[in-house]
Amino acid sequence: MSIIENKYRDNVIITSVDKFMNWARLSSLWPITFGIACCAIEMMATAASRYDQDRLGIIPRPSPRQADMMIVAGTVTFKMASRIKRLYEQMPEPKYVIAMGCCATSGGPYWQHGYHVMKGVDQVIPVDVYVPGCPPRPESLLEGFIKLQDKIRRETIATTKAA
Amino acid sequence: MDYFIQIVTDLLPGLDGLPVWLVIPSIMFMFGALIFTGISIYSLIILWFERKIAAHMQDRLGPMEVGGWHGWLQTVADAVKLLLKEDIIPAVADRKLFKLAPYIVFLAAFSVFAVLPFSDKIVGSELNIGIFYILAVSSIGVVGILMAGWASNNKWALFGSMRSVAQLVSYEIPIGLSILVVVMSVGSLSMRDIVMAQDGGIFNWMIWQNAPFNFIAFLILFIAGTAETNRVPFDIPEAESELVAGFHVEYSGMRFSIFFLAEYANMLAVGIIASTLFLGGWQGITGASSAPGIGLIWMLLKGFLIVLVMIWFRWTLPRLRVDQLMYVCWKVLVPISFINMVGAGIWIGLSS
Amino acid sequence: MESSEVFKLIESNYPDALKSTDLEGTEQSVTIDANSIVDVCNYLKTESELQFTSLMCLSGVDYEDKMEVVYHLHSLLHNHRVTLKVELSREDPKLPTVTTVWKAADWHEREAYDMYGIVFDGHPDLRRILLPDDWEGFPLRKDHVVAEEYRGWTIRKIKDGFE
Amino acid sequence: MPDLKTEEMVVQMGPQHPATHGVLRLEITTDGEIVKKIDPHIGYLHRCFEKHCEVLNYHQIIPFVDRCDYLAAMNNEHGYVMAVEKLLDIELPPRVEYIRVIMSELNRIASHLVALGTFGLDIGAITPFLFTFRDREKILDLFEMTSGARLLYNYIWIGGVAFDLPNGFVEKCFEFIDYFLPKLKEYDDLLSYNKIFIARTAKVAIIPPAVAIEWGITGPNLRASGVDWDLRRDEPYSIYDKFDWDVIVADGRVGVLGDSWSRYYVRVLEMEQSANIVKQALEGLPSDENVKSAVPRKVKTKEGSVFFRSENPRGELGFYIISDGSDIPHRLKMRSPAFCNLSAISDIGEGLLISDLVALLGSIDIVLGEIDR
Repeated sequence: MSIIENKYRDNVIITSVDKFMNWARLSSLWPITFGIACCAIEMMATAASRYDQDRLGIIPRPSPRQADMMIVAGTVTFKMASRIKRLYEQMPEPKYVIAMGCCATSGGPYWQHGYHVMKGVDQVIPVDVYVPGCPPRPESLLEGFIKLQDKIRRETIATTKAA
Repeated sequence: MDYFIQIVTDLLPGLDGLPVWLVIPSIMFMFGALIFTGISIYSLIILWFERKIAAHMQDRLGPMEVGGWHGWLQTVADAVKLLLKEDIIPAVADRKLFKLAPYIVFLAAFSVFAVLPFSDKIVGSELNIGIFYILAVSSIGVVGILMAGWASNNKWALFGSMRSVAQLVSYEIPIGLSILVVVMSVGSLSMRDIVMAQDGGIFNWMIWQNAPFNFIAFLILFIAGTAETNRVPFDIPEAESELVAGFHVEYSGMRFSIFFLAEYANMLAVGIIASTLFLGGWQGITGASSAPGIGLIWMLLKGFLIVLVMIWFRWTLPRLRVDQLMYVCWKVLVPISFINMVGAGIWIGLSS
Repeated sequence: MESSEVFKLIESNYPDALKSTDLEGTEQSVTIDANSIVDVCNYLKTESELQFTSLMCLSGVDYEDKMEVVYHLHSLLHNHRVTLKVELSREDPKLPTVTTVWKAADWHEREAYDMYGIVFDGHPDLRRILLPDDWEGFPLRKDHVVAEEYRGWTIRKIKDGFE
Repeated sequence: MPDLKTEEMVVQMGPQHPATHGVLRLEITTDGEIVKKIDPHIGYLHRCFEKHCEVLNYHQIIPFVDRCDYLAAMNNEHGYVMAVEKLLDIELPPRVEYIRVIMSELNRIASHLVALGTFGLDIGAITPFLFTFRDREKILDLFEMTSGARLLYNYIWIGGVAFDLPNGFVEKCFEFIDYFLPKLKEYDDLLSYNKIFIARTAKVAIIPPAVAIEWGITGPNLRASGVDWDLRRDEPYSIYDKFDWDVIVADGRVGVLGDSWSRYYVRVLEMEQSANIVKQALEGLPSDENVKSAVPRKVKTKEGSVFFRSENPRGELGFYIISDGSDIPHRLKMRSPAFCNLSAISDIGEGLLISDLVALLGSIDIVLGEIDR
């Protein structure tokens, strides 16, 4: 993670700092403009007027360097997998991944006979939130954002036992 | 500056005992810090404003959740988040240049504010060649952008910075020529003199003088100013759909936010310069007010108004192509502003 | 012009090229010898009363005992269409390219190569188009067996405990 | 400077690039900003559609057909289903035909709206994108009413449709058309006749008719080059011959024939015609009939093959089905329009500026799902 993680024990100041930092992170999740397949259209619909993800402070950025999360919106093929990994590696910490749709979650309808379809993007990059659906409705994606925000809310910079 | 020094010394009487060489720089530093804070706060406000305006133009609501009322803390959250992000320097980048570039860009944008007269009294430095200083200092930003593009070692960034340099260098010429029109009619390079020459209400503003030459000069300054700040329809250095993010494609976190800050500072600078030169500066519609602070409010109001028009452009217009951009500058704006300047000169010569 | 009339024209002009005609089935077609396909296509395209200027579709087909390449031609001017077939051996499917006749054949032929391994002699750039360059096998062949993994990623089944 | 050394630069555009509309990669060799050579790489979304067709039965293929061209799922279903019906010799109830045409044409409008919006986005205009999506949502509402899905419907079945039109659909559809037609004026004002937009797209990336035919370019892109050809009129399928409408052919009114602007504007005018067809179909809609009366329980095709084309929003969508008499196709080849349209890009794109290449790519309106299948 970034600069100050895992250096301090848990205490009152740390929890307040946590709260503030997490608030900033969860309030401004910028996804990378990156649609792969059908779900990308619903992702665009989420950004458009009716669903308006900007309400939650989510605006797409074209460059991975300036993005906080990646919405894997569509079927991940083997040809694409290494590119997705590379894009993920280009993003700065802390970074989050939403696997949008069944294809990105598990291969979806292409699970059985799709010889060129990766059965779940979690084989290449770690996923934070899975949004089911084929394709998920924009409401589902918004719910996915809210779930991700809940997850970020529980983060802490304090030393964890594992570290 | 003198006014500011006086205020500070009044507030802190203990300063009298200290040597002058210590007091003056520290007060200067305080003024600089004040301007920096001001620009930061302004950027946060205007960014939120831009997102709201854009959203309402597009039949949506824009930020609504963060901070409660209409998402007013949205940009604060964005800024804090950007500061907390990992700072990536690509392995193949030229590290020194890569680190230095955003600061140069910001420095250029920031230095301009030193001579901008926010009101009768509030001005960093009353240079007698103020407008000339602005032209000179603001071109330093080009170097920063070129450095950013080159040091990133990314082809899109290089494209972006090349475009940007061509654009910024070209558009300084129509800006210079249209500023000259004002300088000719006032007969001074000092910002203060220029504002004072527009004393006495809206009809004495520079934009209405020397009909129609000053008005044309204002339009040219505004168009070229939009180009200087890389805003749509002249945002080809960033050109989201062509060059991904242009010269700052490899920048993340804080360094990216500095570029952002510089862009919005530049916008405000253009707004304030245009309103100083043409729209009466700190003077209100009915003329200057003697009450303190009123001048500042007028100035910011006018500056914001121009920034808002730029925002309006951004969300309405498509962007030009790189060759068309150069065409607009060299074959349209430069000739017109040149003829305009000569015409204004003759007009002033005849009418004096 | 009806397909049968076109077949007659081909037969009279290229008696050696024509191997068989099928007028009975759901779709009338003619089978051409692999070596003369370019000549026949050139003739069909340039002959003023035929003018098959557009290649609608070029598909590879695998029967268990033979391979086939099917050309669907269409004339915008006369609004008529014709189906040509070329039979190939499964062991060494090889035929001359028609990219010299229609540029549109370029990607179609690459696709047929990618999926069936049909080699088009004289194609300017015959390499895989849909699958990655280092992919093994031709997936649409009937006897194709999907490999276990590609570059270390499992293709068929995913995740331990999944079955 | 006679001995100044210059080098050509190879730029990778994509697979993640805002202008490539998905996961297309263009390997561009540039001299400064001028494109010298384009090498398109596709297949990043190859989802093995044709393999699935060889293991699934005819009914089960429909959802996969949806996912090929996800912007025009109804049109794809319609094309596929008609191809299968040709193998089956099914007599359809007239109401089914009317419903199918209404759905296809509404989907054509929806697809063109996305094309226009994203094209605007490529040129740098952000607001038109949101406007077109706003109006597209209204069509999706209609689809949701009938099929329950927003994007991939699985609505048109072999021999019928999945559900009859719900109560109130006809009124809502009329309402939509009354709402939509004036909006076209809004797009014209905001984008089509914007001076900068015209400067960016007119006389840019011209596709002459001969080149278009040579590369197999079809649909609005072909009509933008001035070729008067529309399958709905020239090879009438379904009940398109019952309606009174015009085939839109570009006239190069602000630039020349076959430029990016023509390709854009053909779509704007086509939406008007589609709305026109929908209106007529709604007026002529036969009253209640069982829309599933002709749906076969088990698809038993005759042995043989069929090649059937229909007019997709992107061009001619062809299905080549070889049947061996079982309920699973022996081979199904999809002739996807965008595949052929995109293949021409290396020919047309040479010598353009990078910005013009973006305009070209946006104006031919590709959907990677059906290119890679």
